[in-house]
Amino acid sequence: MKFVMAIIKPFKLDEVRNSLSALGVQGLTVTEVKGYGRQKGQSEIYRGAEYAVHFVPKLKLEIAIDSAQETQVVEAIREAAGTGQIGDGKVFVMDLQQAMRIRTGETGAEAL
Amino acid sequence: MKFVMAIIKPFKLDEVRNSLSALGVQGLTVTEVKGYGRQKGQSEIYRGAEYAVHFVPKLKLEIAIDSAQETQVVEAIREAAGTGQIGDGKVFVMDLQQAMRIRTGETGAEAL
Amino acid sequence: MKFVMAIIKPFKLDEVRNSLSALGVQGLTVTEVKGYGRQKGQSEIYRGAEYAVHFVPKLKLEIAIDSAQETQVVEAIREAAGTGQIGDGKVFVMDLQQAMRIRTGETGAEAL
Amino acid sequence: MKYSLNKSASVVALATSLTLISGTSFAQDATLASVAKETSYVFNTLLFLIGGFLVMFMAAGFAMLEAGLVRSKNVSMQCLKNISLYSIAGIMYYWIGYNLMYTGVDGGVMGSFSLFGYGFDEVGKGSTGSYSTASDWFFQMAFVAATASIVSGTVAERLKIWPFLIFTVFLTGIIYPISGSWHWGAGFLKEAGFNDFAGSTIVHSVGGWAALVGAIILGARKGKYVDGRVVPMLASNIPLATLGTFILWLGWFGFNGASQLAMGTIGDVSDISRIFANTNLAAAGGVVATLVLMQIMYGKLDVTMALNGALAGLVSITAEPLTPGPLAAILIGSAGGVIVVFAVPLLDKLKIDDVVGAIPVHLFAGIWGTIAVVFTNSGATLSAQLYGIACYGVFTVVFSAIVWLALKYTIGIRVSEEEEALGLDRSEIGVEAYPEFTFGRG
Amino acid sequence: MKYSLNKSASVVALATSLTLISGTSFAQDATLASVAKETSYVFNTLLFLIGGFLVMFMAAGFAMLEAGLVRSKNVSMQCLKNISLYSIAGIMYYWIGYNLMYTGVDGGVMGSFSLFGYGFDEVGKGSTGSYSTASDWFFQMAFVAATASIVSGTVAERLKIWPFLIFTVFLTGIIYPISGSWHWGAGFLKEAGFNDFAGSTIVHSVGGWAALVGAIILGARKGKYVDGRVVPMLASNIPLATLGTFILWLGWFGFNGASQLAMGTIGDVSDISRIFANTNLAAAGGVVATLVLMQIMYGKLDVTMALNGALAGLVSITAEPLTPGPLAAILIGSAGGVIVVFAVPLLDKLKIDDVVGAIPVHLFAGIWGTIAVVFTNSGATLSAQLYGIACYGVFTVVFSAIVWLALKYTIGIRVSEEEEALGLDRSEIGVEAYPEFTFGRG
Amino acid sequence: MKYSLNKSASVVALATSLTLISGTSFAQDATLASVAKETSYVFNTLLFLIGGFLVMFMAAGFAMLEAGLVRSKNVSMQCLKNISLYSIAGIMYYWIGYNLMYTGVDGGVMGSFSLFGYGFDEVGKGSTGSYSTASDWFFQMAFVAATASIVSGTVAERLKIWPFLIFTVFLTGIIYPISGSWHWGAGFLKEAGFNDFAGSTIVHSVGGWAALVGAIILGARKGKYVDGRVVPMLASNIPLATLGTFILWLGWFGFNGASQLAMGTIGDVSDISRIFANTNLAAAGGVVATLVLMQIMYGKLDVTMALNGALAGLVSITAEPLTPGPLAAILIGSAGGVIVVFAVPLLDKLKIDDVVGAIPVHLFAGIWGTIAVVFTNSGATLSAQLYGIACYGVFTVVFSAIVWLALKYTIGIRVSEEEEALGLDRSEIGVEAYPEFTFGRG
Ligand SMILES: Nc1ncnc2c1ncn2[C@@H]1O[C@H](COP(=O)(O)OP(=O)(O)O)[C@@H](O)[C@H]1O
Ligand SMILES: Nc1ncnc2c1ncn2[C@@H]1O[C@H](COP(=O)(O)OP(=O)(O)O)[C@@H](O)[C@H]1O
Ligand SMILES: Nc1ncnc2c1ncn2[C@@H]1O[C@H](COP(=O)(O)OP(=O)(O)O)[C@@H](O)[C@H]1O
Repeated sequence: MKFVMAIIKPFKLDEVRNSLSALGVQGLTVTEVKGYGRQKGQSEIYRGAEYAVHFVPKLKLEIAIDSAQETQVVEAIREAAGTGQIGDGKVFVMDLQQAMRIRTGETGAEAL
Repeated sequence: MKFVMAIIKPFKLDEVRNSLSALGVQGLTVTEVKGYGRQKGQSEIYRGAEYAVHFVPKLKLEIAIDSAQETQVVEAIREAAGTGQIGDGKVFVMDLQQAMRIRTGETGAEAL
Repeated sequence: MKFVMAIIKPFKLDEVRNSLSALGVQGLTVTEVKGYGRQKGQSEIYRGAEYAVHFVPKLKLEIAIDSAQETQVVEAIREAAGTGQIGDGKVFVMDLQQAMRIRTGETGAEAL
Repeated sequence: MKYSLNKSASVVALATSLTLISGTSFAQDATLASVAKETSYVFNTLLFLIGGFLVMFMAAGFAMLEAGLVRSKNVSMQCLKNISLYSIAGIMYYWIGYNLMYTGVDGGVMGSFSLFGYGFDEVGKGSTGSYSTASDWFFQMAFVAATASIVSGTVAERLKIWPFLIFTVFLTGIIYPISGSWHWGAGFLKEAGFNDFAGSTIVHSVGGWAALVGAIILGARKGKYVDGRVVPMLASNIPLATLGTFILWLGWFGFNGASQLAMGTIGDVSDISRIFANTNLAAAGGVVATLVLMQIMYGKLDVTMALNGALAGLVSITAEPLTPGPLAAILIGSAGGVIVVFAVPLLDKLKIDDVVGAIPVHLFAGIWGTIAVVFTNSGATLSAQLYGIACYGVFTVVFSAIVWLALKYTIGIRVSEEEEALGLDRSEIGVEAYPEFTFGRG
Repeated sequence: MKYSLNKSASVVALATSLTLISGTSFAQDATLASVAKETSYVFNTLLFLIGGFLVMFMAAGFAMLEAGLVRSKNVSMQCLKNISLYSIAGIMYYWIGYNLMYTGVDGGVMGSFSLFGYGFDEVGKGSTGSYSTASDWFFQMAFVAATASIVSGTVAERLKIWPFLIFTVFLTGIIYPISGSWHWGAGFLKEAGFNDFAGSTIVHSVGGWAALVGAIILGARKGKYVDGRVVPMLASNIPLATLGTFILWLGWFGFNGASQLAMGTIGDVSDISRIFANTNLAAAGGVVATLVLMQIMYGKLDVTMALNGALAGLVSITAEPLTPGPLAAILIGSAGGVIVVFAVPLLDKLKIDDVVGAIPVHLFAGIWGTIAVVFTNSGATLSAQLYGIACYGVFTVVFSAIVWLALKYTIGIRVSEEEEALGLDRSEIGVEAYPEFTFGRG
Repeated sequence: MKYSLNKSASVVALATSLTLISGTSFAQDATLASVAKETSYVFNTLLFLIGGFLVMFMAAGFAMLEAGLVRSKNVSMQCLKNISLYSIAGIMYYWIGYNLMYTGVDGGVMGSFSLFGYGFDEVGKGSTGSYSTASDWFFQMAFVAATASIVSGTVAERLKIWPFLIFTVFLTGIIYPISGSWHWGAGFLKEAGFNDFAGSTIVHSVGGWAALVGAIILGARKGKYVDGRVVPMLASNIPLATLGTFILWLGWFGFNGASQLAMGTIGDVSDISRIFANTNLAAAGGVVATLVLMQIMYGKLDVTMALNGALAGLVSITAEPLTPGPLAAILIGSAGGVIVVFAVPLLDKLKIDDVVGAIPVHLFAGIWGTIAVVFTNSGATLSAQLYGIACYGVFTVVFSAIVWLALKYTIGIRVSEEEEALGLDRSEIGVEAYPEFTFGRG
């Protein structure tokens, strides 16, 4: 199995979720994060003092999938999350050795 | 070493933490997340408009352990976090190549 | 490629970010977490009742890097995040199989 | 009034009686009369001052209500809009508004236009009337601001700051004063027999109409209505909205009570007391009505609807808080609550995006309250009420449409889609309301 | 009172004197007397109106205090309960309460029962008494609501909404009015020489008793007491609780001050001034006492205790805010603060789960304040005070136990464990208070 | 005053006239005079009571403003400091302050020193003066607290709680009362012709000077100024800060209006009305000035600056809210807004870390307002104003420097670096303000 991690722009969440469920992905986990990268936050002024915003709000999606789905899933995320603008985010894929559904104790692909 | 990631119901945190320390697990890291899965959020009404809640509050636990402990740990989580209800969550296991304690620079299992 | 995960004390964020960019790290993702470990939270009193704080606020940094950079990066984090005090945190390293930049579709090291 | 008559009557009685026995009647009369006059002058002025600071505080109520009902990324903007509009209202109403509304209307359609033409009584000397000029100005000024606050809530989360402030200039300096003159300035609607004691129409409907026009011209928030579905955009801070509602409720005692305009006699102060009690009961009726109705219709209560219900009850009783008995007050207010429960989803069906529910509360309940006058006030006629409602509606809709459209086609009124998604706090004013509570969110 | 006597005395003096020289004495007397009477009527009524809106605003204070002290998942519920109870209190007190409390008690145990029997003075005419009927009703009504607010705080985070509202109906429509009639309605406790100037017992203890009984019947929140340990459930919003406390402090000037019931003479208005000063000093004493004691006992300050200390100081002085000197007022209030510091943990030991500390603040400090009357008011006797405290305690405990139990065994009063864990905002009303600040939490 | 003369004049007229025809003149005179005197006594006292509760509520305003402008990890501390300082101020001002300020100053530099020496009028009897002693005390007490609130905002986020409370004891018990006596206590500055109607200097500058000295001795927050750059530390809760500002604005009507000190005549109540209107217009001017200036200078608005602008406008008009015409009031207030926009960054350049902007608002605008008196009040001279400003500045700087330094070198005033990083809520009082909103943050 694979563990896919995607960093996306927050307002893209619903689109990504929809296209993933279209692929039959049954579940995923979302975390609010702040991202540092090429996309710099606009520089702000607060009470007359200018300051640079280094971190930009992002959402991190974590999706455990069957290895077979890897390319489809990565591709689906790219399409749904892409705006062509800097700061669209990344997709990372790691190897997932084991998965278990707590409720049933099922393991492997059935657990996803 | 192994990197265990568990998605659980928020109110189960203390039980899980206790049974893990019982196994000698020295540390873990908790993140608030929102989960999408078979368990759907109840549909709510706000100012007369109905809407579906897709995401359910969950906690994500990350635990770096010695490979030897894997089965115990996974089992302990399953027991402590399980309610038999849909939405109990998942346990994912990945391979952990390296670990280091920042304070001392110790690496490997000593760092955990 | 490698996926480096560091748990650090919150007020160390800027120092770590600076020394990483000094190494040419182009991006990273930060998550607010709560940590359980050797460092226990001080015990507090609320309305006359004492209670132990089990979890301590931490930040989790996730950095995808080229394998070549691993030692430098880990070392840089250790130096920047270390205070010598208990609770400084950990660095974990996992194998990263694939990375993609959503905006461009670039994969591998170019995506980082 | 009756009572002051009685009083002067007795003074006269005294005068005459004394005349019979001495040449001192004048001094005598003068003394008693002056004591009585001075006392009632102080009471009347004090009424305006107390009423004025209570209504002024409503600006805080609107600010909190709106800040609580918008999403966190637009909260700073809502705070800024509210403190700015209150400030602009005060300056505009001094600059031209008060004169337009109150000087030399005599049955016409507007008062005299003169910049800074309005002056207060000289230091140490009061007015020759029965209250201080400045106290009246202060009280009336606080009403203008309320009108503008109503607008800011409806058009929240997508309207740029400067166009809003410019609209506020026109609303508080021209639209409200001119239309206000028709009734309170003793203009043609006064002569037509229109009745609006404290402003269900003059203040609340006018604000509501301006808000409605703004909402239509501006369009709904992005993502609010997607393929026929209404996507709720949740209030970010319920206790803040609750606080705002309570503050408005408090301020309403000044709003309605001090609209009696005199407190120097047993009759006046007792009428003010009736108004206080009725105002409170109407709001209570509005709340209870929404509770019951929400339970019946949806099987669940909704705190934001209960808050709107309280305000709708208050708006409903505002056109006539004096003549209803307690039970009538409860019923009039309850009807306001019912209006809210039905009107909020209705507006969504029409894709009119009213962020805080100001249109049901201020416009619809305001119309209802103005009509309801005829049930308890024998002096009011349905025709005159409808005529008045229509005049205010047409004028405000036309005039504010002109201003909104002029702004739209010149400097533009709406932020870009990205800015809207990012939130007005960061795109327009660069200060997030809760930078630490919304870690990781735009 | 003394002063009004003096005044009418002098009026009489004048009358007589004039009688000697003319037939105009009647007119003369009537005139002067009427000016004086009218003036004091306006002052008295104004006192009720100002006091009334200040006490009304306490509803916002309770709402903010409770919303700030509960966990975020129960905040919307607390807001909804507070605005609903205030509304219900007003309607019930009009519907049956006021009559039960004030009409035809004459030394008995309750007034007359009549639906909607209570009417205000006719429009334009005041009452024949020394103040407007409606102003008195408005002021008294605001007190009832306070009693219900006390209960809502203690039983927060686990009580269903409808049973609470039904309990409120009984508390505000029957329990409070009947017991209130015993003293303020000139019932048997008045005759027994019981003294409670502004309601340490009549308002605060009654609310506290009802809360205590509710807390016991309802049981503690799940997870509050685990194997002998007290698990703190932290306040979600400290500034909100602080705001609530300040608002209550403000409202208390109306609560105690306007309980003088008259402002038309030098004596009355000066007494009101004493009351204002004493009320403020007692609250200050309560705060300082908790600060010092917390530092000594725990080596750390606790803002929630300081807030409770302020309120306990206010409750303590409420039974007799007039007769104490400033120093006595500080001491009486400080004792209230001391009570809080010891009583809060004590209740936890007894596993009585009082979410906001309302029982120490309103019940215990209320009893203390009622007893403390004897130190400064020579007219009060310890026996009469204890007798009164006991009567109110027994009646309220029995009556509210009946209502709570009746509700428990019919529609049920407590939410399910899951619902409690999920939070009442989502389980009972479906609107989270801070949907964006508590990402990922129930 | 003019008016009360007129009145007594007419009373005398009556007396004489009646003397001609009967022996009843005394009774007659006494009666009319007593009615008139009693009425104005009640009005004057009522003014102090209303003004007093409005100014008292400013304590809540400061608490919310500061709680909103600090970072969330220091919010509980700010709440605790504010409710504590208000309590201490009341007790200290009763204990020694009032006497130091108002009794037996006669042209000197301080009043009499006597513990608990201050007593209120006996129960039932008023004072022999023209208002109740306790009402005056209550009103004056509320001013003292404002002075201390100013300090707490500037030195937030790094000052320990106990040193702050001890400083408050000195500020409210000694520094403010002594310096206050120079002008309001009829001390030497009164004789020197210094004019400060409601306290731009006596209250606001004094608080501002004490804050400035504190900020310098304490040093900036860690990380605020790094290698020449100013690192913004964002306000944690903008609506709370906005609410605080509105509450202060409301309270200011009592602050300035009741400083007229009398309401019993047409002249006095009309002057109070002028003051209300001017106070509101000055605040409005302050807001609008900051809006325009921020847009011009930074191309972006900043809500926190607009809030400071409102307060600066209020402080600016406080030294003379009566004599300016409306336009002058707007301009005086606007200048206050301008001061804020320039002074806030200036202080940062000087590395003086004023967390809430209290120094620009209260000190700088306070000085400006005191000077501006000469533009509209012919009785004031620039020399006398500057002399007064200097006296207050020197005294407050020296005296508070002594206290701050004494505290610094004894118990210490600043928390450790770690504690500062962790936040004062957890390090000093162990209660987080928003434990659930800042998951994972210190
Ligand atoms: N090397 C990295 N490791 C972890 N996260 C990264 C890395 N590089 C970028 N990110 C995440 O991806 C987000 C977008 O990256 P950025 O460089 O801003 O734009 P783009 O993805 O278009 O190149 C960043 O905000 C950060 O959260
Ligand atoms: N494929 C997946 N990848 C990542 N997280 C998942 C995945 N499937 C489920 N989850 C997480 O586990 C939680 C519980 O899963 P769910 O399907 O709702 O119930 P159950 O675990 O009983 O099947 C989800 O809310 C989500 O956070
Ligand atoms: N085995 C582990 N798995 C995951 N996270 C851990 C583990 N051990 C510690 N941590 C994280 O590292 C943080 C610091 O660890 P701690 O034991 O408190 O101090 P130190 O790192 O100095 O030994 C913890 O708060 C926790 O977030």
